Amino acid sequence: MKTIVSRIAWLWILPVVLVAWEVSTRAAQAVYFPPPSVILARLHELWFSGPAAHVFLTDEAAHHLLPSLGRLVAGWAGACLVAIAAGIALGRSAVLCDVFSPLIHFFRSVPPPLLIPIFMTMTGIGTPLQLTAIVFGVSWPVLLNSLDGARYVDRQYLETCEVFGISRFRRLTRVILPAASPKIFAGLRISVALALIMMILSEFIGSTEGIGYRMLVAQSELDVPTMWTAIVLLGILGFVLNAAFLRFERHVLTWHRGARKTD
Amino acid sequence: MLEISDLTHSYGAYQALGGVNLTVAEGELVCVVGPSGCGKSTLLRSIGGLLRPTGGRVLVQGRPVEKVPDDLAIVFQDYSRSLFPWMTVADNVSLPLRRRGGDRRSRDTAAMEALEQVGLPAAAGKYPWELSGGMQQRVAIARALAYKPALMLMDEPFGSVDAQTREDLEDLVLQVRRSSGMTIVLITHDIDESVYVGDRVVVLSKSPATVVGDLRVELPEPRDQIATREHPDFVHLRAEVGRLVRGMRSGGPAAAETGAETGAEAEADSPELDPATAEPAPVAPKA
Amino acid sequence: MLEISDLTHSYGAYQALGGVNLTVAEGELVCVVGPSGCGKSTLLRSIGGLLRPTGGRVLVQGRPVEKVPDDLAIVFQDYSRSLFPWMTVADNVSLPLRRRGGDRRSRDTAAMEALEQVGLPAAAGKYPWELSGGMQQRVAIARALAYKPALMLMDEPFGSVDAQTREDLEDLVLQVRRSSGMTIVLITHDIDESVYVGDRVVVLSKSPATVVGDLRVELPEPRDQIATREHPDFVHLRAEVGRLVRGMRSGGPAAAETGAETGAEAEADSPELDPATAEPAPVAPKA
Amino acid sequence: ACGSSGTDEAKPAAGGAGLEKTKLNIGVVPVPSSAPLFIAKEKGFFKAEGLDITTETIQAPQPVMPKILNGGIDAFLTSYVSLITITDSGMAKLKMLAESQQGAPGVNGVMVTKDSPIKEPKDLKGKKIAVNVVKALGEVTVSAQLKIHGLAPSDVTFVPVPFADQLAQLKAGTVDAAWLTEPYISAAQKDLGARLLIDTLSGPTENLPLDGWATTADWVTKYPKTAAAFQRAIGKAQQIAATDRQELNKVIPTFTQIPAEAASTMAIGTFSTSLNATRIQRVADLLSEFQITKSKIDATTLVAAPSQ
Amino acid sequence: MTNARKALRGVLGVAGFLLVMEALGRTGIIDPYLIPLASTILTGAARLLTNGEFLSQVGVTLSSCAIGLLLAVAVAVPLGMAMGTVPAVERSLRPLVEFLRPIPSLALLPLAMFLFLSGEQGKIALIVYTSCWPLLINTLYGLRDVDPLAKETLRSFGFGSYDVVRLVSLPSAAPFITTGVRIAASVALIVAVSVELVAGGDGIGVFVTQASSGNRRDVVLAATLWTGVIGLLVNSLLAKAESRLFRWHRARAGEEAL
Ligand SMILES: Nc1ncnc2c1ncn2[C@@H]1O[C@H](COP(=O)(O)OP(=O)(O)OP(=O)(O)O)[C@@H](O)[C@H]1O
Ligand SMILES: Nc1ncnc2c1ncn2[C@@H]1O[C@H](COP(=O)(O)OP(=O)(O)OP(=O)(O)O)[C@@H](O)[C@H]1O
Ligand SMILES: [Mg+2]
Ligand SMILES: [Mg+2]
Repeated sequence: MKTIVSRIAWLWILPVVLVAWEVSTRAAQAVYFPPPSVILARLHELWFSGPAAHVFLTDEAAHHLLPSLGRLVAGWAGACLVAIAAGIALGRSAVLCDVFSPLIHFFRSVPPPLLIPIFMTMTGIGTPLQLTAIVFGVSWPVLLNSLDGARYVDRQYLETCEVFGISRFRRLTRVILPAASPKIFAGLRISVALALIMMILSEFIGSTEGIGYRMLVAQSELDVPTMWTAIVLLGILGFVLNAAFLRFERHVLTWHRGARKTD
Repeated sequence: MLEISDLTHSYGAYQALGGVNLTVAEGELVCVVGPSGCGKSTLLRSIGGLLRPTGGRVLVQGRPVEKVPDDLAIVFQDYSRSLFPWMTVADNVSLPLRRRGGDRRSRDTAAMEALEQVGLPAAAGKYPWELSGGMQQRVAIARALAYKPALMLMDEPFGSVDAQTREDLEDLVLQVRRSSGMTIVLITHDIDESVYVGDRVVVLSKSPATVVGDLRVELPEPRDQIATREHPDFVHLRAEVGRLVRGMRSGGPAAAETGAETGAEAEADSPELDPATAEPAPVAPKA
Repeated sequence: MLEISDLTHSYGAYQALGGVNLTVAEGELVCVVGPSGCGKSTLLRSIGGLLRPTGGRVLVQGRPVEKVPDDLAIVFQDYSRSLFPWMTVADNVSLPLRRRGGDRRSRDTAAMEALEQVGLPAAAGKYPWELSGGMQQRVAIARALAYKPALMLMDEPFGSVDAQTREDLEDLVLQVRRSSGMTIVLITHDIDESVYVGDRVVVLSKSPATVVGDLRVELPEPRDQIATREHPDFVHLRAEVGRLVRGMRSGGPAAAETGAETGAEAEADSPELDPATAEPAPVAPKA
Repeated sequence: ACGSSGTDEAKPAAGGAGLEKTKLNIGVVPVPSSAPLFIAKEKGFFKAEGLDITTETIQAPQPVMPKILNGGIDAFLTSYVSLITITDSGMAKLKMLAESQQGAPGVNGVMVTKDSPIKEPKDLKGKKIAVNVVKALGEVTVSAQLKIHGLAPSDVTFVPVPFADQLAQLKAGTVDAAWLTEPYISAAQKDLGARLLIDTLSGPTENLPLDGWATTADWVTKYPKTAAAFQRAIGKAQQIAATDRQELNKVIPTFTQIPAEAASTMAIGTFSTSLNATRIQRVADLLSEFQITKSKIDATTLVAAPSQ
Repeated sequence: MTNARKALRGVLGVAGFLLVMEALGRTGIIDPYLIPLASTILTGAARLLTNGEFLSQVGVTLSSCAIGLLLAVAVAVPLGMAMGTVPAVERSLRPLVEFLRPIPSLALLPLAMFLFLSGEQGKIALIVYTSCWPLLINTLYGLRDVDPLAKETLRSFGFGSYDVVRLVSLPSAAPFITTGVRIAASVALIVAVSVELVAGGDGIGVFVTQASSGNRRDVVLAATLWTGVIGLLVNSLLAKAESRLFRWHRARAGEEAL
């Protein structure tokens, strides 16, 4: 009980920001910046005023929100698996790393909006395209962090492995992966928010549904409050996903917090 | 088991090993002593295949060391960095045992046994960072012992434990050696210890290190903390080793030639000599 | 200078310190000995304000330790982790001197001086990871010495150096103490060392640690590696400390009451006693 | 020409007197419709009016609305569809200063590949049609054409794909048809042998006004003389563009990356020299018919009457 | 010497990739109309080098990126330090940070354009906004990974928390932070180009807009290639600086092991 109260207390910044936002938008009177009360009202009307049987989701939400979320989760998970595996392989093999790093640094600097049409010619329209785009966009920070993490494993850990003839596989799973995990988790934490961004971006081109598509329509109709509901929705999603992620991380990195005496 | 000939190693411009020659027979326990920073750990790493020496040869079981030889264990000097903080103590000890085959159950039993031997049965479920320095060091020893290697390299393995635990661990090493017949190279700073546990004591000069003394220890077996240390040969040998080490430090090993007497530590420093002209001390006549 | 009363500390459910009482006068050098894992480092961290003990009080210069007391230096047991790998040895040593004010030049001179004292003038420009274990330990000592604190806490500061260097460092500590009057608490596993350098030797029981012995060392000053160690009081004291430590380890401290004799290590283990019922040993009558 | 609201006329124009504002930043889109502005610039028409013009490349007015509202951009090229949707959204009151292109055959159309099974418009039922932007000209004009063939907008799926990528998508088969404009139509014919399935500027959408130079109503009120000067300069250039294809061929490659050869062969709409509210009303009506705007916008409010 | 070998391997990797793409195109496995032949794109890219217009647009994008990245480092690293060392700051700001992070910069474009008169400033603001996050997160995680004994060492000498942060936490977390900088650098480039694509102004994105309006897909791809190459060059510069600065980090880690 007490922990719940203290947890909520830590959210003090949200009401403060909301009030400041409300006041400043009301003062500025700029059409582009509706006050949060208007946005929240629209958010409710647009997405959450559905029947109780549908967990209050409107048809609009079911049509646009759920597919987006599905792709988000699948794309993120896929990207993380691919990127961690590739990052560790490259981090542990100087040859592979030298051979592939120019290509990696090349591709991660190309703006996804320029590449999505090219993906589209291969995947067609729809979920495969969005998944590809999410995987592509999300992989880089995870890949880079895993690569660096796997590359700079304390030498003595590796020497210990060699001395005791620990097999390559165990070395990877029991030593290199945990040793790199603080850095990998940094990459994953970045990637959670990035996945949301890529989810939106991927729905800007060659898509006919999803939050991004809804945002695109709102943009071309200049339906400002709806544009803002999408932004707020993303923020809320980011907040929730991050909280879930931190729980998972706490669980996996218990040793690290103990060894590093953090919190 | 182990043949080292003309082994040299330089870190950049700095020469740490200046031509080390050493042979260790199967089942022997050789102690290496020498001044701080002389190159003992470097020598150990070369034997363990963790360092490619810049010159000379190391043969383990007749094969030149290119990579880490099979069936080897090392207790690192920097033990705290060689335990994995993400695993419990028991997992740290049992991890290498996969190599030995056997199921999980038998590995766990072997790990527990080794932890009991070093006096840490209660620490099995803890993480290394929850242990004191000496306890961590003992975990590192337990890991190496549980592994039962053919060749064990120990770099100051008892440096962080109290006197009594140290004696127990010395006896433990002797007992394990007796029962499994493993070959052991043990680096130590404690001259008494080197004489007590070693079949031979090898003395290195300051760096570039060379072997300046190689004394055979012929003390009655099995050794015993009380009886052995009271044995006149023990007292004589430790004085001799002390003199060799000391000689190295302040110059040449010439002083080692002066007769042995009890209380080596009480002896005055040997006169300053140019190490370049000094001859390596001969193997002690006692051998 | 230092007053510790009823100090307890628990790591979660595990109680490491079980009510430690200890007073150290200004300028005193107190050695703390005790079995591995008994809580010596924990005690040191509590004095240093790095750990908030779960019970009891620590006063340094009359003030309760809330944060790190002023004018303090610690030589950590895990010296290799306490040196900063991104700085040269000289920078590592001179870094704390920034707190003392003074210009760069004078800091560098002080750092070089300290490095010379520990025999490492040549290592000044190297990085810590280019040094051997013993050399790193000496750098950590040099750093603390250069800082010239009012209170110095040393956790097994000589564990990784050879016998001769160890003696030199012991003498160095004694000499610095004499010339600057600093108060020193030194943890060691070497009973001889505790008696040689200490004004008092405090013996801790196994954890939960309490003080089971507090012996005043009244050996002639200045101490001398040869003469002091041959002094009959030295031999007597080290046997006494040995017995206290040993008694702790195998159960209660009762064995400490049996008369002192030379060659304490040669003594048989005291009979197993329940530590819970055992009384702490009284302060040695010699004091 | 059509009358405009009284406020626009409030300040009597003292002919030739000093302008309220001489430095103008114009948002241009790199398409043929911007040509008159560059002609005017090149021929010194702006300078003659005392205007100093800078240009900034934009894609569409929607994303740069804040800049338009805060004065970062004075006037900009916009399609009528955007003009009307923006007005409908209530975000800003915009006014057309001058018209640019008006629809002509072959300028916009739905294309399919050479061997596509779609032979006539009604085959589009259930198909995916690529449009550059959703809820805009493409959707409206295609819907108007489909209506003739008995199809509702919901019978097809409009997929947003940038023009430049539509040809590749068409070839890859990821879309069944593409609503294209020039120069892409010519390119599709040349590269893919694509067929023009529907000319979307014919029949109900014939001669539909496409785009023009717009600004905010406030701006017109604040700078009436400047607005007039801009209109005069652009008007002259429109005249040239309307009559001299050679000039267009010359100027288009200078501000777009359309190669000179393509510029001279592609279809271009007509450049009208007047603002006609009745014509514009057709666009507004279409938009409201296909529910792209919520309300029916009165076209007369969208026009800033050109002054002499 | 090892550098030369590294570069050689990199060149081999790139050459291999190009050859495969070329072969796939030539054999018709990939329709060259959908993805033009590698050789076509390369020639196009080479031709762009003599295009003064393109070069000046590249200059614009690069300078916005550089300014944006510098500002982002100046904002995110100290903020990360504050959040990483004072738990109350971290817990308080976390909800806000986590709310803001997933908002795409493009969605905030109107806000940026509204707040900043010049398009250039708005673009830089968005670059700062977006590239802050990887920097912030990597800084936070880097601080968590600092050896507590190193911090205690400094504390034991009586240094205050500010000095501990400056003298120990920052240098130990530096390798983490530079990974963040490298991620942020490419993020900055991506944001710059994306904003230019949508909002216009000047820069590579605008050049791409112009090219695609002229149906010059070859030019678009060539410009795309150049953005990638620029990212690659920036990364190798940063990597070089990193290996210079953090020799100690590599020395401790078995970099060339395995
Ligand atoms: N961070 C920690 N978490 C949990 N338990 C700990 C922690 N640190 C120390 N301990 C426990 O507290 C006890 C005392 O530890 P401490 O490090 O003080 O021992 P010590 O006397 O210094 O031993 P040594 O001579 O081996 O260094 C040990 O049993 C250890 O397991
Ligand atoms: N990585 C390195 N780079 C450069 N020099 C090194 C490196 N490692 C060791 N040295 C140098 O080589 C010499 C021998 O080091 P080594 O660690 O072998 O000594 P040691 O005999 O084990 O000493 P100790 O008893 O203090 O552990 C030392 O002078 C040290 O400075
Ligand atoms: Mg060593
Ligand atoms: Mg300790």
